[in-house]
Amino acid sequence: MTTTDTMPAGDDALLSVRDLTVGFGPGGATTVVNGVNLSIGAGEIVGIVGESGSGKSVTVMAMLGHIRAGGVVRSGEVRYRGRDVLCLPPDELRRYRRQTVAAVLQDPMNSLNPVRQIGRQFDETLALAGGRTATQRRERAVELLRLVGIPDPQRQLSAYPHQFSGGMRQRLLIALALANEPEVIVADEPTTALDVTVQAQILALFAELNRRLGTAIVLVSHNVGTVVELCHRVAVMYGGRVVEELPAANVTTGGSHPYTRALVAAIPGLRTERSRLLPVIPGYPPVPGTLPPGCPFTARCDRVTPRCRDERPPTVAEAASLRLECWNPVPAGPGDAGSGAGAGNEPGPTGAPPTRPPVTVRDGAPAIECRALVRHFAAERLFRKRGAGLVRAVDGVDLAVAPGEALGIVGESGSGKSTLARLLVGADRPDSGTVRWQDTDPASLRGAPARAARRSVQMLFQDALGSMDPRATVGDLVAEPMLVHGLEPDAKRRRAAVTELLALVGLDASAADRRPVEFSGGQRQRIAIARALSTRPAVLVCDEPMSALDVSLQAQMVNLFATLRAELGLTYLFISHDLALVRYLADRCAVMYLGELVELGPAAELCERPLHPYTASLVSAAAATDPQDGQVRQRIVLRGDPPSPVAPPSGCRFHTRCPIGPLAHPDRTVCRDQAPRLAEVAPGRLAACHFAGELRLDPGTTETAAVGSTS
Amino acid sequence: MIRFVLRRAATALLVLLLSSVAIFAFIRAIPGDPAALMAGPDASPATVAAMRRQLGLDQPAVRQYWQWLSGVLHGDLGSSYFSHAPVASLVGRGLAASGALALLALLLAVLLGLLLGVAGAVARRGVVRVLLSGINTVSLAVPTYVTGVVLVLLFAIYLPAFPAGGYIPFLSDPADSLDSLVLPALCLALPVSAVLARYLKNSLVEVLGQDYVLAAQLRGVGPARLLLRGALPNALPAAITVLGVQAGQILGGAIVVETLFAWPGLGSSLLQAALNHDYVLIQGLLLLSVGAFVVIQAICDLIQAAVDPRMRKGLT
Amino acid sequence: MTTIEPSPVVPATAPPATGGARGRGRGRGARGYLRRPAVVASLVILLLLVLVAFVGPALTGQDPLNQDSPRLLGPSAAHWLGTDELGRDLFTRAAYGIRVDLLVLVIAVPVALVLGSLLGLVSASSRLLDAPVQRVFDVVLAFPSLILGLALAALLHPGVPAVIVTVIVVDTPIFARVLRTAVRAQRERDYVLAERLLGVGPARLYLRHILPNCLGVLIVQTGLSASMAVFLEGALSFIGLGVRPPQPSLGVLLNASLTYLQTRPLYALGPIAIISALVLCFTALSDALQAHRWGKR
Amino acid sequence: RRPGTSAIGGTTSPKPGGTAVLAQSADIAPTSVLAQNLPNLVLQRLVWNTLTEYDHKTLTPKPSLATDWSWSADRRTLTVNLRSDVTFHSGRPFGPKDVVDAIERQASPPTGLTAGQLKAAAAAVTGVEATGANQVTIHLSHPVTNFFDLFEAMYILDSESISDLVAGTSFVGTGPFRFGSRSPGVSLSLKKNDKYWQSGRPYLDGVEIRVVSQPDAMVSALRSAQIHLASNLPGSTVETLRDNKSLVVTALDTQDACWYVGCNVSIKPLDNKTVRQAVAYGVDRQKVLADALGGIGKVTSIPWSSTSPAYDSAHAGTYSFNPQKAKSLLASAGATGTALHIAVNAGQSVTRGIAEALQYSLQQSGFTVTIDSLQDADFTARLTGAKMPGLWVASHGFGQMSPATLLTGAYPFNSAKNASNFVDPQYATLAGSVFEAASDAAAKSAYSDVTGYLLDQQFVVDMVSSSYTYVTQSLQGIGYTMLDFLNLDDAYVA
Ligand SMILES: Nc1ncnc2c1ncn2[C@@H]1O[C@H](COP(=O)(O)OP(=O)(O)OP(=O)(O)O)[C@@H](O)[C@H]1O
Ligand SMILES: Nc1ncnc2c1ncn2[C@@H]1O[C@H](COP(=O)(O)OP(=O)(O)OP(=O)(O)O)[C@@H](O)[C@H]1O
Ligand SMILES: [Mg+2]
Ligand SMILES: [Mg+2]
Repeated sequence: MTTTDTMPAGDDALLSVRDLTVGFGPGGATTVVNGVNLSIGAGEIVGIVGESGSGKSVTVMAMLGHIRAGGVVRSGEVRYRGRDVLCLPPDELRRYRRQTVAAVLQDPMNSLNPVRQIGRQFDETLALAGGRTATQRRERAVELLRLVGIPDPQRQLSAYPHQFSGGMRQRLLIALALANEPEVIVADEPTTALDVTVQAQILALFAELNRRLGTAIVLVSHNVGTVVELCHRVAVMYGGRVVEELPAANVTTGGSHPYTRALVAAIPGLRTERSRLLPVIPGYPPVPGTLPPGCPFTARCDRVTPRCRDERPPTVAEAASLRLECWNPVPAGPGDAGSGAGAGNEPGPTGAPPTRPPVTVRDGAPAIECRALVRHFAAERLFRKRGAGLVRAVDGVDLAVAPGEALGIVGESGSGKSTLARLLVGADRPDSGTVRWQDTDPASLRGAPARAARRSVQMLFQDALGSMDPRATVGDLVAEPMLVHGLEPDAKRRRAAVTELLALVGLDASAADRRPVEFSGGQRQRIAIARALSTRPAVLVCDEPMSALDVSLQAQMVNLFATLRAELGLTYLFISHDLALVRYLADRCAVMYLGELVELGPAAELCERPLHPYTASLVSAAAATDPQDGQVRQRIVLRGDPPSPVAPPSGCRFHTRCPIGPLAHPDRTVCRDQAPRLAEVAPGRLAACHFAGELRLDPGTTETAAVGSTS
Repeated sequence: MIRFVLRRAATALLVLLLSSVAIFAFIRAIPGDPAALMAGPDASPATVAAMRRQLGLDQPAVRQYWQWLSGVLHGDLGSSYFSHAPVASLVGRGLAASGALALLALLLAVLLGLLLGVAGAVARRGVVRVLLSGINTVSLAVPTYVTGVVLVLLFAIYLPAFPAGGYIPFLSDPADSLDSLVLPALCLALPVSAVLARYLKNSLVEVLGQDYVLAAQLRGVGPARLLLRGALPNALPAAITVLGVQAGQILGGAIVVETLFAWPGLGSSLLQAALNHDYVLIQGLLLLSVGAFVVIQAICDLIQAAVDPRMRKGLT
Repeated sequence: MTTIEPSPVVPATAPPATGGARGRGRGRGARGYLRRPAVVASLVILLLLVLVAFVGPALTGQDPLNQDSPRLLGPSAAHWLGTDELGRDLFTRAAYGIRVDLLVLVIAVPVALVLGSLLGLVSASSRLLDAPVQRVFDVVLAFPSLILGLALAALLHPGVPAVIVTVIVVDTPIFARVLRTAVRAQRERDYVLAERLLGVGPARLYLRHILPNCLGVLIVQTGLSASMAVFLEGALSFIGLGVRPPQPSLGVLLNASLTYLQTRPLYALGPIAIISALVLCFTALSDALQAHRWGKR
Repeated sequence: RRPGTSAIGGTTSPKPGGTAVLAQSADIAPTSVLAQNLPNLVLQRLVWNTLTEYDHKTLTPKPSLATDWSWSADRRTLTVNLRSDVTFHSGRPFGPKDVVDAIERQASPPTGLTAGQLKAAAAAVTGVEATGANQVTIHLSHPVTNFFDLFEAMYILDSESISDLVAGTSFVGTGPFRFGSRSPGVSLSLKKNDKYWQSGRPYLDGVEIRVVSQPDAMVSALRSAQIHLASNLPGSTVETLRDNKSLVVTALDTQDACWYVGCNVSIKPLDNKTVRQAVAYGVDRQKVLADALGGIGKVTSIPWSSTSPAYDSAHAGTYSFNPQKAKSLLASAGATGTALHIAVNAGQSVTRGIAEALQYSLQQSGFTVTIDSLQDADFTARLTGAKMPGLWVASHGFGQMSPATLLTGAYPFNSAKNASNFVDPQYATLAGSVFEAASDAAAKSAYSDVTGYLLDQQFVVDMVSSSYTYVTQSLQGIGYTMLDFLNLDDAYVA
């Protein structure tokens, strides 16, 4: 073990953060980034992982020369070509941002100007670099949209941000960052809202940029798998410090820091044991400003030594890691996933996480069901309606969820998952088709009965904060449904019930008096759950409830979902782009493509043996980033442009990208001419494919998978 | 769009009809007698009665209303009691004068409002902030009838750059016409610009804190562009609503300003007609004012929809 | 049903406040608001004005209606602001004028605020009532405020009550309209959908959730309405239909002073300064309240 | 100096050409050209002429369209010879028929025109006939003391264009200026009458009359030399202009504006003469004159101004401000502390000042007074309908000429029906004897009687005999008639 220099990458670094300390609050007293060192060499891809609030965003923002209002740089600098970016005069800073670095911000929903057409926003960015005529800029914009897989780019240039799905907006931001081919791209959670296939595509895009143009990339992510796949080097942040820095390849095999290990262990994979709860890191990340004098991870670490509490560990170079701050590192060795941290919150006698409580799917009328559901969006234009610009967001979906069942919905970004969820809970009205809740048609109800019926079907939003009145306290938010439905008319008992509910989702009673902004992302999501539960619902529809959470929070949430389901007999409809998560949580899984269901079947089986080629591509992508999956797998990267939802392809909608369709087998005209129906292919398994089950994903038989795919 | 215009036009007609009843009843509820006024203070009651008969004021109100309305429907707005000129021609002339004034005032108000609002939102230096809020406060606080007199004193008498009042039709002498517009338009614009600036500043401050502004900034977009193309369009809808509402107040302010500057516009005509109880003329003028307001509201809604695509839902 | 152990999710004893993108300002609540320098300054000025209004006359020992002094005197020890064209003490009249304008403000603006907010909410929440209410407002808003004031003054007899009613009639639709726009913007937000899905009824949704989130525009408009009320009072006095003479009001004083703007500019300065101070205070208070809500400097 | 008009200024020699711009606060009112009405004071003498015009000092009629005239011995027949060289603007020659028509119009106005204040004098005419190419003979039912007042007020209109006049689209007369164009409510422009019967006149090429309703605006326009003449500015405003070197303030020597407090005697306790006398003692005339009227005029207790044959300075000084006296009178009438309303015309800023001064002095005299601001139309309607809430402030004219004109034509004093609801046979008799007095001596004693009666009854409490004003900027040689009509025959722009 040797103590290393604070500047490990030496002076050949393109961009380096040195000893950066940033504080917020009056005088910057609350330290959130505490002496961070990080450097990016030219053409290097560096990943930053860590729990929520560990200072990742603040650090990468500083690389762009930006500190959010209220923040103070207490010491340190960000060096680029010998100059401190944080001290650049405004016009030089602007030049630096135009030519050198580009950023993808963390919040895709709000990072595009809502009143400007996408095309204009691209044009503006492209014009900043100069040297292109208006037509060239337009061509480049189209090219960029195509690059990130936005269907029908010509048309989309005149659309406004609100007309895009969450994942599409995220891709637009990425495209904007690529626009002027910067030297460095700083991407803060660029793939959180993306489904696995698109995510794979974006990662491939990054990789290609890096290869072709030597673009350096800083990738911040919760998703360890993604980081490992793409990056050369990974920095693990905790409590405002980089606690470990290691080559990407070493991350899954186990870092030396207990925190790194715990982080990796918390990720559900495609092979995770479904009968057990996920291992989680106990406790919470430290509150900024109250950092202990020693190692910040002390409170949650199972390898604590007496020094840990009082002395900051020195920065050393270890065998497996480039840089490490730990008094008692985990000895190098292959992934004993459970050994690093608490190996699960409450280690059972065997050291494995507790078993997951059993659940039963009940018989009877479906808790929620829809028939031939259709929702088309018209493009809103002021003066003319160009063409029949109908976006077929949901185009004839049949689905039934039995009481007590958990159904997962996965699918490409923009395939209509959110729209379907909104239709199912009655937030939006279908153009045709019906929704039934426990045999009643909510559309037929008005006024008070409708509100009463609502009680049984609740929704969790992707953006938990946005779904809560910013001015209300948590107590009010949770108590309100009980009040309006008359479930708990007595104020005192209502308060008691609120405390009980908060405890159920693992929150302290004192949380009731605070406002949602004062909580971390995971806590907000729990508040949202508590609120949904306070109506005593039968069905919970969750629209990507985890995508904004870091892995350890995600694991906690997943466990919560699993426990609540057993406890309350809830029916789940669980939308996610994380196949592994869906596999772990759901009984059955539905796959959507371009507004239609293409496959439906038991979750585990579906992941083992997908029937539809699209599902197969999803599974392959998920497997490729599965950090617990030791094998290197072939990944099916879909070819061709994603089709426009305005004019979906004829016949099978997937045929333009299908690895076993007319692209690979020109004789298969049936795919082009005839739309396959969702039919039972095997017992309990439905697929809408003329050649269902043909594409296999066994590790050995990569031959078939190679059709129309690259690695 | 076309459906929107048609629907708005239909409601506008309804509004006009209803407001014509309201205006008719309202105006006549005000105590006073135009006949007495016309006959003069030394007139005998008999003279006044004759005058009433001549003006048709001895008829039942419903009958008077019906006669007026049927006239209006046939395109005849009646004649002023006092000048005997057809209301339509008086309104037309007033419209020309007021239109010029209102347009320039609106332009000035928007420019000044934008300037002050934007400056207020981005000003960092304490001195600048104090100065801006000072200008804003004075524009808000000092009533038009004072600003008018002060402006005239300063720019027409001590520093004779502009005429003290009077209207010169644009066609008769464009340069002089513009000269004569400057002071009244400025006077009218100041309070409106102050209101606009306040709303604008408020929403701008909110918008400037949004992520998309930050995102653009991090792309290296310059401050001017960031403000004008990035933030401003998002802040405009609130300001446009206020401007639309202010449109009515512009007319109200115009009464004072036109009176102060001897400007023969709708405002001063309205005040004179109201004070004289020139019923037919008031009815015509107020009807026009309501009509103009309805149109302005529709235009505001359209502008809002043009600026913010999310507002387009209700339009089609 | 088995009771689950809370252990798997580890109860948060001290949940950290993370990701607070919106920093919190200095202290929350009324206390923090009252500590802002702008607020302190405004309140001090307002207090001074109120003091002048209620204690001032006692200090000078003058009667605002007494006409025994020589006319148009300049400021002196006996007459701090001089005398008017009828020989009345201007300081005392200004003090009484402040009372009148404060009375108008304190009654008319809150009434218009409440009434306008209710109507704005009704209009924004009910598709059925929206068009009628808005069209009625179109008519009222299209009426120049001065003409409304003139008519109301004639109907109710000129005086403070007529001024108050006029301010209410003029301001109510403005409040209603700005609120409606704000409400409609709020309605697009996710939390409204969430509340609705929870089964929250429209009354509760609008009053308890949307309205509090729209307070910003109402605050701004309240500041503006205060200045507009002063203007309207003066404009009505300008055409002789404001408060009942010989009662002083700031508008009356200002009007009377206009004749002497050249010969005795100091005459006008008093009322202008007072009105400006009033308006400045109200706008500063509303600005600070707005900033306070957003946790800014 | 030309007969019949009082000319002011004229220090430099006249210079022909130029257009004079005149401003007045309200639009001209064509329908009241038969009367003396405020908005037409500037207009009428420019377009039309009268038969005779009074000398301002002696009140003797001087020739205008009439060259000479003679009374019969019983003063019931008047023979008038007319000028033969006069044509209307239309080119039609002026003749006796036009005088016949004019007198008939005064007696019974055609539809659309309101009656003039001298209707009673015209009504006494039993016949008018053309007795020669340029002569008319007028027969009266009884002697009429104020007959030349009728001539002073009676503008000779063109009978052929009365309907145009009523519609305000064209004015045809014999005066120095012809109708040019009119924009109702805004302005009227007149052009020089090249065939004016006074040779070499007018000097001006044209006149523009503008409506500027705001006194402050008028002052600004005047000071920035946008207008040449501002008419009837409030006294307090005029007062501030006195020191201005470039402006000339002319207070008309006719003293035709007498400010008074009217009493509606149908409202208690104003039905009591003693209370009304208390009011007369309770008003501070000096203060009204100095503070509200800018010092223009003279305090008085009688309606007659100093040019009137009925004027008597002893009478004029009958009442002066005496709060003690007022209080004791009130006490004797048992009306101490009576609450009174005093109505003012909100449209006139002057009256507001007067009312405030009055309110204070009346309060000191034991009254409790509330001021009611009424809009113009309401005020006038209440005035002519005799429905005032108690006291009111207004001004009346016609004090400067024959008292009969005031008693028969000025509405506050009309013995048959007046704004005060004051009806008394004795008053009617007294007024009649003034009107019909056959000799100067008889007239003289009738004047004295009626003045004494008015001073005793005080249903009209006169306060200040004030004047209209013209404020001019580089306009020389303006004149005006005894009824205040502006005369620009000799005016020129310096
Ligand atoms: N504007 C701000 N005012 C106050 N505190 C802030 C501000 N921005 C960030 N912080 C605090 O700084 C700490 C680090 O924030 P940062 O956004 O860098 O976290 P992160 O690692 O990106 O987390 P996440 O994964 O949730 O995005 C957090 O505790 C956060 O509460
Ligand atoms: N308000 C709208 N107006 C027009 N088009 C819309 C609107 N909302 C959604 N769409 C379109 O409908 C399609 C489906 O959107 P949806 O949000 O349901 O996708 P999703 O499956 O949830 O995607 P993601 O995983 O990216 O969130 C997209 O093509 C989107 O552009
Ligand atoms: Mg972050
Ligand atoms: Mg979605």
